[in-house]
This record gives sequence, C-alpha cells and structure tokens, in this order.
Amino acid sequence: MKFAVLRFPGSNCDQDCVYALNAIAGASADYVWHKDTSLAGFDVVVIPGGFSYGDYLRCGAIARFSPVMQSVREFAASGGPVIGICNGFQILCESGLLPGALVRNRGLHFLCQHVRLRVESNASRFTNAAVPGQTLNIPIAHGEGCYFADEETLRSLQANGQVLLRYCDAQGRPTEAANPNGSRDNIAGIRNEAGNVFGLMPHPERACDPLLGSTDGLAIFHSLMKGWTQPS
Amino acid sequence: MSNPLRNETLAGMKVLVTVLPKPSVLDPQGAAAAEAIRHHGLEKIGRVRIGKMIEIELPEAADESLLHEIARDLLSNPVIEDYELKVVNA
Amino acid sequence: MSNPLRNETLAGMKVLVTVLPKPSVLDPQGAAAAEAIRHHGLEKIGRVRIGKMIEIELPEAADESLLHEIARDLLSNPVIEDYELKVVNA
Amino acid sequence: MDTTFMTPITPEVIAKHGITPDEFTRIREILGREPNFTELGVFSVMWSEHCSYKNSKLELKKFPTTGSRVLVKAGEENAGVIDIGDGWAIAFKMESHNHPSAVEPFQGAATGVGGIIRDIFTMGARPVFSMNSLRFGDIRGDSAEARTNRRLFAGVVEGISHYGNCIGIPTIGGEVYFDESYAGNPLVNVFCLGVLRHDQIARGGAVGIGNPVFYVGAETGRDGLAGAAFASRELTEESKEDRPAVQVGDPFREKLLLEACLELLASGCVAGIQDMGAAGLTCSTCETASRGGTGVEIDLNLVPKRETGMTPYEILLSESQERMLVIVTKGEEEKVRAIFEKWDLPYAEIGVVNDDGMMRVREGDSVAVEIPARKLADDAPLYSREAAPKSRPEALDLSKYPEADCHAALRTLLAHPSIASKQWVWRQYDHMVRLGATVLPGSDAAVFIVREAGKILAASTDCNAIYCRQDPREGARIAVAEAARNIACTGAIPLALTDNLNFGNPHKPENFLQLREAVEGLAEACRAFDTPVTGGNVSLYNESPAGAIDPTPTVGMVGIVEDARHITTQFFKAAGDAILLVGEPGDELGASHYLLAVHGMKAGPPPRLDYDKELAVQGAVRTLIRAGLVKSAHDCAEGGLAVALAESCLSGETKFGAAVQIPGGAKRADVALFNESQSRIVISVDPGKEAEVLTLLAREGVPAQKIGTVTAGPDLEIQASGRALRWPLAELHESWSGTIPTLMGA
Ligand SMILES: Nc1ncnc2c1ncn2[C@@H]1O[C@H](COP(=O)(O)OP(=O)(O)O)[C@@H](O)[C@H]1O
Ligand SMILES: [Mg+2]
Repeated sequence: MKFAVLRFPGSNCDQDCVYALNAIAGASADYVWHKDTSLAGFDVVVIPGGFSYGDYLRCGAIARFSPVMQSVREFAASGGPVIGICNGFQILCESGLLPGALVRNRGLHFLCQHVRLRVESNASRFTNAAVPGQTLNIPIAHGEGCYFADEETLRSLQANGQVLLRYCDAQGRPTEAANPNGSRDNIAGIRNEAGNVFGLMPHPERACDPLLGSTDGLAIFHSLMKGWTQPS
Repeated sequence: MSNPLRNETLAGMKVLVTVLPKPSVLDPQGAAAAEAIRHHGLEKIGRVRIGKMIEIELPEAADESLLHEIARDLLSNPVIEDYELKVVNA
Repeated sequence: MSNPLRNETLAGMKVLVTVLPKPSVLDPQGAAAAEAIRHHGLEKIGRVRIGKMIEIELPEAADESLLHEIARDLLSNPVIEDYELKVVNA
Repeated sequence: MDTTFMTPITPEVIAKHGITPDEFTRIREILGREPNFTELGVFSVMWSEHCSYKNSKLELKKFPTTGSRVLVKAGEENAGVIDIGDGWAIAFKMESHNHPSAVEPFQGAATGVGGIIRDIFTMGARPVFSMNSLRFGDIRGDSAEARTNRRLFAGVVEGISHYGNCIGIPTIGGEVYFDESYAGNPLVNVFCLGVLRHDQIARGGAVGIGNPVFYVGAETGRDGLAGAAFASRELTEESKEDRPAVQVGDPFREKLLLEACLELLASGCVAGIQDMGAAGLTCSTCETASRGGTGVEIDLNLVPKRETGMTPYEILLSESQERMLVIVTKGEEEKVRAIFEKWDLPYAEIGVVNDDGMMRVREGDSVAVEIPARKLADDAPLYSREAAPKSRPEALDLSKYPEADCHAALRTLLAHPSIASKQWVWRQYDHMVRLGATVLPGSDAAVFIVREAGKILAASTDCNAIYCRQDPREGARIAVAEAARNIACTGAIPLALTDNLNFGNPHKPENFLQLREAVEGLAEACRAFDTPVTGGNVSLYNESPAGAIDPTPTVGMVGIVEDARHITTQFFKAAGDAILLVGEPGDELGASHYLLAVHGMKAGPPPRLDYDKELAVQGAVRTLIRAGLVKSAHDCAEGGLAVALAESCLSGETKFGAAVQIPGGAKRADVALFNESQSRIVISVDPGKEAEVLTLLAREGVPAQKIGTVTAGPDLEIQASGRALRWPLAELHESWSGTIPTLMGA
C-alpha cells in the first residue's frame, strides 16, 4: 500500500508525515509535488499540514486550485482514500470534497497542545483500528480549526455517521471545556458521505513516536494500512 | 497623487470586493473588536463584524460575470461568507 | 431583511471602516491573491491589495472624532496601514 | 534620473547619517575623493553599530571562540558551526529585533524571526528549531503604560507565532520577563538552530573571478530603509517618524527561499551565499567581496523591484525581507535558474565577481557607488568608549526588609508575570512540528530530537537582568551558569552558546561599563563551562525617555543528550518519591525576585557564583541522571527553593503535592524559602534509590540532603525556620497559571 504525501509550496508537515509513515507506521510513503498531475501507483493520498500558499486569502483557498488537486478530485471520485490533516482538512473543505469550513479559533489565538479525541465510529477505513468510544491523545496546532457547518449539514453529518472524531475530556465527554477552538458539536474530524475522504484538525503524525508523548496517532495510519471492508 | 504607481493605472478602474462573515457564523474577531471599542469609550454600539476588503486594479474593462465568479469562488467562501462587488473608476 | 438582528438597529447607523496596507508596504496577501486571480483567467490586472473591512452598528449618533480615533488607534496600525471611515444609514 | 547624485554633502547631511567628522575624514581617505550621497548612505549603514559593532567589537574579542568541537568560528561567517558527532554539525545564533518591535510589535518580531532563520540556512544548515527571549514593561494594572506593554507583548508573541508557525520551524523554548526598565523599549531576541553535515558548510565569500552574482527572493521595495541605522539610535518620540523603517515579513516566501537555497546548495553550483539582512544589498555585496578577497560589481537596473522610481540610494539601503545573494559557479547558471523557477521565486543575474577589490554598483552605464569592499566591510572605526569607574553593589541590609507573610509571598511570587507560567505564550507557537520536541516548553530546557541526524539536543535561553543591573559581571556569569544548569537538568552536556548583548547608549560611561563587565563575565564563565561562543548580536541604544534598560546579556546555550533514556524533566512523577536538594540551602536574598515582588526593590548584590561548586553540582546531577536514578530535576532560580518546589509540583500534566522541610539554620523563613543562592538543583528519586543517590553524591563531594517527599496532594507543605506553611495546590496553581491569561484577557 503506497501513500502519496502532497507537497504544496508552504506545506510544512509533509516531511513529518513521510517520516511517521515510513519510519514508524511501517508504511511506504513518497512525496507528490503540487505541479504534478499524476497519482498513478498510489493507494492513499495524504494532504499534510502547513500553510499552503501562505494560507493567504483563506486557509486552503489557493491550494484548492493547484494542478495536483484536480487529480485528487478524480482519485477521490473513483473511491480512493484521501486524508487531509490540519491544512489538508482546510483544503478538502475549500475544495468541496468535505462539507463545512474551518474558521478562526474562538479564542483568536493559534493553539498548539495535546487534545483528547473520542472515536465516534470505527466503521470507516480511517478508524477501523480503533474502538468506538475510545479516546485518543493527539496534538493540534492551528489558528483556524473551528469547524463550521450549517444546521442542516450538521444533522446529515450526524445522521450518516460522518463525524469520526470529537474533542472530549479525559472521561470521553464532548464538553464545552474540552472544545479547544469552538468547533460546532466538538467536531475534530469528519468523512464524506461515500466514506473515502477524511479530514481532521489534529496531527496523527505527531503522535506516533513514544518519545513525543503519545502513539495514538498510529490508530489512524494503521486503519488505513489495514484497508477497510464493509461491515456485514 | 505623487505616487507614480498610482498614476500608471489612473486611466483604469478598480474592483472593490468586500467579504463579510455570514450572520450565522461565529465572528470572534468582531466580538473582540466590539469589546475593545467599548473600552475605548464608545459604549453604545451594536454588533461589530470584521471582514476583508480586496481592491483590484483593472487597467481595462473586464467581464462582470468573471469578476463575480472570482469573488464568489476565490475571494470568498460561500459556506461562511457573503461578498459584495463594486466596480469604480479609479 | 428577515434577520431579526438587523431590524433592531435599522433605525440607527453604521460605521464602515476600511483598512488597507499603505502603498509602500509589502502586501504578501495581495500579491498572492493577484497570482491566484490571474490563474483564474483574469490576466490583465494591476495591483491587488487586501485589507480589512470593519462594520460597526451604531444605535445612536457618535462623536466623529472619537470614531476616527478608534479607527486610527484601534482598528488600524498607522505604521503600515491607512484607514477610511464612512458613516452610513443602516 | 538620480537626483540624489546631486545632493550636496553638507555637514548636516553627514550628521544626519550618524557619521562623525572624523569618520567622514576617514571615508574621504578611503575613497581618495568626496563620497557622493549614495556612497555616504552606504558608509552610514555599514559603519552603524548594528553592522560594524564599532562600539563593542573590542570587547567581543574577549570571548572564547575556539574548542575541539568548533568547525567554524564566531565572526568568520554568518553563524558559528559546532560538531555534534557522526559527521553532523549545528549552526546557531541569536539576534535582536528590539527597535522594530517597539514601533510595530507584530511585524518587528516576525521579521526578527525571518532574519535569524536566514542567517542559519545561509550556512547550509536546515533550521530545525527556534527560541525567543523577550522583555517588556509591566503588564499589570490599567495605566496607559500597562496597556501599551500588553499590546507590545501580545503583538510580539503573535508575530513570532505567525512567522515561525507558517515557515514550519518549531519554537520550542525561551523566556519572558516583565520589568519597568523595558517600558517603551521591549527586547525581542530570537534564536535559531540548524543542522548540517560537515561537508555541507556553505561560505559567504564571493570567490571565483568571473562567477555570476544572482539575486533571489522578494522584490526590493522601499521598506525598511536604513533599519540598521535605526537600530543604532535611541528610541525617542521622533522614532514614530522612523515608521517607514518598518518591514513586513512574508514567511511563505521565506519558506520557498529556504527550500530553494538548501536544494541549490546541495546541487553544488554555489560558490558563495549571503543573506540580505540589515543594510540589505549593500552589506551582502561588500561582505561577500571582502570575505572572498575579490570585488563585486552589480547593476541596479537588473534588481527585481516592487516599486518604480527607486533611487540607487533606496535600492542599496532597502531592508526588504526574504532576499539572498548567491555567487554561482560559472557555467551552472541554468541549473540555478531551474531551481528558482521550481520554487516560483523571483531572481535575476545582477552582477559578477571581479578581481579589483571594489564594490561597484552601476545603474546601467553610470556608476553609482565605487568603494574598496574590504575597507567598507572590515575597516569601520573601532571605539573603546569611556567606562565609568567600577562600583560594588551595596551590601544588603536585611533589617530594612522585614520578613513578609511567607504564605502570601509564595503566591505573590508565582503570580509575578516573570515567574508565572508562560503557557499562554508557548501554546501560540507550533512547538511540535518536525517531530522533535520531546521535552515541551514548560520544563527547564527544551529537548529536541533532530530526526535527520539522529541526535538529541537540549537548549535554553537565560538572563536575570536584576542580577546584571546590580552587578553586570556576576549577572553575566550567572546567566551562563544557569543556562548550563538548565541543560544539565535535562541530562545533557553543554556544547556552546550564543549571546545577545542588550544595553543602553554606549556613549554613557555607566552603560559602557555594564557592557564591558558583562562581556568579561560571560567570557570567563564560557571558559569555565567549556562552552565557546558561536556568535551573537549586540543591541545598544536600548533606552526610552525614562532611561536605559537594565543590562541584559542574554545567552542561548545548546547541549547534547547522549541517550534518549537520559531525558529528564522538571516535574514530579510519583507520590512517595524522595525529594533531594543537591547543593546547599543558601541564604542570599540580594537582587532576588522576592525583594522585587514583595518589597518592591531591586537591592543588594546578586548571589555569588562559585564555578567549582556549580560544576560539581551540575556534573553530579548529570551522572545520576545517566545512571537512571533521577525522576525529575529542576534548578532553583527566580524565587528560590520555594518556587522551584511549587513548579515541580505544578508543571507536569499530573499535579503532585510535597511535604518538605528546609534544612539549614536560616533565622528567617523568607530567607530559607526565597533566597536565590546558586548551584542548587531539586531532584526527585525513587524512595528505594535514595540511599544510593546520597552515597554517590557524598562520594563526589557534593553537598546534598533529602528534604522531603512527593505526595499525592492536595497541598504543598514546607517547614522552614520553625514555621510550618501549607498551600493548597489549587491555589498555587491558580496564581501561577492564571496570571498571564487573565492579564491578557485569555
Ligand atoms: N518566550 C517563550 N517562548 C517559548 N517558551 C517559553 C518562553 N518563555 C518561557 N518559555 C518556557 O517556559 C518554561 C519556563 O521558563 P522560565 O521560567 O524562563 O524557565 P527557567 O527559569 O527554568 O529558565 C521554559 O520551558 C521555557 O522554555
Ligand atoms: Mg530553570
């Protein structure tokens, strides 16, 4: 299984993703330059964090139009798994591959800290190595990670089981106090309806090495490596 | 008007695009600004909203529908923002 | 005009403050937007500048000089930005 | 047409450029003629304090700069380079952006970060982490001044966060102090470290006659005109007029520039490379020529520009950010172009290296500047300013400071913004990118895994300016000792350090005395700890209308951890663990934060540092850590033992209590609790290992004793000088962690 890690000008978690995937998760990952248009030979697309195109205008607004994103759209349309982390999540929302948008954190500051996440569903190819209700300790690092969607979208996300991760407290409760950025319904990560596109604000690649305090991020990478079969 | 850069485009037009957060979207920046304005002595204010102002110099006329497309798809995000577009003579 | 929030202040006024980077100051955001707009098919553009638009609802008249002070000292940074202030009826 | 060519050089024009009549005579001698206006501008920036160190260079020569690990010495290139083994090396340096930050905190701090990062990748190193050392006026209260200080603090932190986060270089540590002496003149010192292979060291010389000179990066604009000269003046009311000097940073551009330059250096096409920092194009052309022993000729018409109608004077003196000068090996131009195009960077071939030793700047056919490069770059006048006579700080008369309510005093100290938790600051910084931060901010020194090199580094910035105010020599010695101690507490061995000398106007003899004393103190301590100086920065003229800042010679030290199992943090780990004090209980209250926070005074001499004792304590703690016997280690600094204990209780994810009895015969509890005597480290050890540890320490001849036990809470209990004190952890935590968020409105 081969992972493509996209590199936009301004991506800065690309090297971390490749390192975590290759050196720790035991996967095989390689870079794909934003001017490239082919994803042939790759099984999973990772859109890493950073500040693509400086995040000028809005986070992810310009990256959405880059050449490689056309291929990502086709890759996703044909059912290929795509995971967007942090800036990658923002790019996926801007591209319309995921519903909603990510806006400025409620407290207005950039926040870099560990957070707890509750796995809302493991019936996805991004979380199948986890147990529903399990809490994961994975860091965030963003200034614009407050998830917004209108009521109708939120209802359908909920109804379809598209919310995969919610910010929660140590007991696994999605409380206000455990919500670092003001996200609607404590949403930290969602998938698309088809189930093959996933965006999340926390950085699983930063939670793979025990020396960094947590290995819970591996749950997500291992899920992807395991592949996914429709539960019967 | 002594700036030579401005003179270059005096003949042309300008597009002004204002982008404001939709009323239903949390605008913590606006709320913080409201707080600061009250602190500054202007107590009686209603809501404050903060958005973007994009000024584009246009040396020659452009297709309005293209301009609107750019304002809608690139300069704003319709999920969270409304835009207004105005073409003025520079 | 179905927004109840707006109705409350229909009687009042609005202050619109636009803040733009000074012409001589680097505006990386504007430069990036210009690039993106060109890619979008609008090739012939001059400079693009990106600034802020602040909309303040005013239920009753306020002292203009106080408004200007707020615009200059609080909403903009005179070192690198210029502001414009307009009071309009809501 | 360049009208400035015709501007007559009157004594007023010369004085406005900060050039003295003697210096002007020297300029005429160098040129053998009158300078034109542009040349005068060029001399004025190159001979400013910021670029030439003319008032400090004679002092800086006192620093030790050699050692077995030094690959490139301080001053030779943009930053010194230190061997870390296995063919890997590090380049690091600290730099100030004080004046720009006073005028525009966000952009001032942001461009400071950008500048130091360029210094590092110019060396061929990939920048892997940053730190920052900040000083502001008091942020408490509702006065206009406090509000200004809060605005500066918020803006500077946001600016560092903006630039560092965007470019993807983690900010893993630093320090922040608040003191009235910095009101109106904040200090913003930023540190960056990069890694490289020994054979990747890049040089900043213009070598190879006939090699083309490339300009790459952001287009030149009128921003930051003569910033170096600006940094070399006192801040006054008129400084606001200097506002055009404010530069705006573009971290996105810098990220592209960084990647492009590293790719370029790896391609082997580069003969020399130099960033355009202070004094921009001027400094980079004459310095590369001087280093290469060559001449450089450039044509300003070819320089990419952001604005039209710029004069040679403006182009040469502009401090637009995110630009580099690259000397390319002839014949490799196409490869170079391809790399710049890949990264979408503006670039141009603007000149050539020649053999006449001149910095020659043309504008098409006309010559705008023609100056012998080496004389311009290296022959600035050097001054030894008058130093005031030395005076020893008055001994502390303790009877003037009655013992305060110690219960309240600990809370006051923990709530003092200089001591309170800085989480509000560091959580705005992305400290986790690059997967290196294994000890996060909030412990003594940061510990960082350099993935590409498979090495673990520890780093800390330190300076107690109250000590330096009371006795600059002792204060400087302690700054080095404290940095080394912080590094020892993580299990690391100190390697080298960089310094940032922040002082007032050197023309005032009392300020010059402080500078000289501090430099001598630093130099002596660097020898004692075997940590050569890799480079640094001098920032003089830090004065506001109220006077000079307290002398602040900040140090940034780097150490190496040899085994991941040695990495140690400052917070307690388990109830029941024994708490040991390594070092003596101490009794020096002079220049302490207790006197400042509780009695409102900066008084008395700072504590005395004894190198032998200090080295023994640090060495012993490191030995214990390496033997796997230490669960936590934290040094005693501001606020003494009581604050150190509280921090060990509070700063981990799980909070612990402690029951402690302070030994020693101090008559007063405040002395026992809050004295700041040096060479003390609080460690916690498994109760079963306590005897072994004490035996080991005794064998090393290091004074140490058990002082208490870690508890599950809910209180911190301390007995001192016959008094029994008890604080609920929750209360202490509120004082310590709530202060800054509350003051800053969360
Ligand atoms: N400006 C800053 N940026 C990042 N981290 C900081 C900053 N200021 C303080 N810290 C972190 O907070 C912790 C405590 O700082 P400080 O009280 O200065 O420590 P010490 O007294 O042990 O040197 C350290 O880990 C330090 O790196
Ligand atoms: Mg310390």
